[in-house]
Amino acid sequence: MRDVQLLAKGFSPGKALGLFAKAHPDAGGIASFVGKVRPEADVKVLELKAYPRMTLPGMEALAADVEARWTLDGLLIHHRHGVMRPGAPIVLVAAAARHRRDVIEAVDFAMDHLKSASWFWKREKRGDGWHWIEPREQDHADLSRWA
Amino acid sequence: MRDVQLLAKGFSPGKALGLFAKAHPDAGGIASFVGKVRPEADVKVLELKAYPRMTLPGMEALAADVEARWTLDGLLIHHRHGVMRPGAPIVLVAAAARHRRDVIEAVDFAMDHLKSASWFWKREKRGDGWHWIEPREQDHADLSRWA
Amino acid sequence: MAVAVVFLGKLADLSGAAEASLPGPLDWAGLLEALPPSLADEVRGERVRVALNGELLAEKTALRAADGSEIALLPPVSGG
Amino acid sequence: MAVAVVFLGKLADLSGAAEASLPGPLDWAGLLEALPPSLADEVRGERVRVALNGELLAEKTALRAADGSEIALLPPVSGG
Repeated sequence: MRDVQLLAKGFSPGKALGLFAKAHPDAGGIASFVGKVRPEADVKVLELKAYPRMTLPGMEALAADVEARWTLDGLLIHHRHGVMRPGAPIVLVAAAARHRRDVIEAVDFAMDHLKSASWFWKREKRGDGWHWIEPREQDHADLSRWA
Repeated sequence: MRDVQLLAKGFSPGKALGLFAKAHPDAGGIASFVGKVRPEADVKVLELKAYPRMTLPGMEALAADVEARWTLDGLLIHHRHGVMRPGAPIVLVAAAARHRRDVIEAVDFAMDHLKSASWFWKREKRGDGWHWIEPREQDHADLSRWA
Repeated sequence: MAVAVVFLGKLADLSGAAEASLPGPLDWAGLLEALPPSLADEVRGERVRVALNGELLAEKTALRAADGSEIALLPPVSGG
Repeated sequence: MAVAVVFLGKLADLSGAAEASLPGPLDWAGLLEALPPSLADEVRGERVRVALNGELLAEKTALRAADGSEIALLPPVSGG
């Protein structure tokens, strides 16, 4: 089962993960990653802009790529866009499968691609206004591990 | 915060993970793995024997090793022993930290070591009685990745 | 009918709006001419990619946008 | 007082019990003598490790178990 969602509003990763686990009672292993807005000294809110017409199809294509590389029973990718406060969940990725290594690697791969090769633009509101965030070198290095 | 438990009774990974997330509101990322008894055609129950006097200190030592290798805000390792039915949770590992790669690698490392280098002995009850499970070659291969 | 132009990321700041409507049909030269000079310079840069109706163009200068279509101007993504 | 011997994994099947109590003090030769021959053969094998009071012995033949101590006989683990 594939569950890919681009969300405009806040969501509960724990609830989504619970439903995902319930939907895959026969999977021997479930791996997950939850990413949240990190509380940083001067950051009031974070905004992720998406272009849903490309962002969502891009997430679907990523999911298809993950499913082609690993044998999974289920894959979930939920990603927020819009304005978020520190502590708010941004992304939940979960994979269910028979084998442990498949699910951990699938989540790792999906996160690396979401962080550096998906259609999101990020800006932060600090004391002195909005600032666009440039791509991080580390994210590109993470992505190149899979090439 | 380190939370290492050797559990004699059934537990809810979702509940434990929810409490772990609540305890680390400032972590940017939380990775987790849940391993359950896989439903297999002829397996009625699985038994994991522990020697708590060594099994629990071994789990604590593993947690300390993980914390030394990665910068984490929190680490959780819960592992069952005793008799379990198909579908029952065996293990939950979760890590919380500022950085995504730290938490995913920490969970990956902890699982590889729990699966092949921890003090558990496993047997299955099939139609024709109990059978002890020998170590899997794949588990040793997984472990050697970290050497 | 017209051509919708969607400005993503910081291009929206440079254009002063998230979207614009331009008379169609529109090719690459026509698009650059219709944009404010500073924005056109940015869009010309190799880091900005272009999509037509949700499909990324391999060669943005080959843009041919018919009436009713949507152009997206995509600066480097900063990640999810 | 006595020495407790804990049989882990399939060694418990071979011994017919999860634990035994043997008169102490006990060394390696004394332990092997006190076990049924088939179990002693297994325990002698290089795959079986020995712990004293929860501490793994680097060299199991150096076992010296005082009265009141606990010996654990550990076959290869099969993983969690």
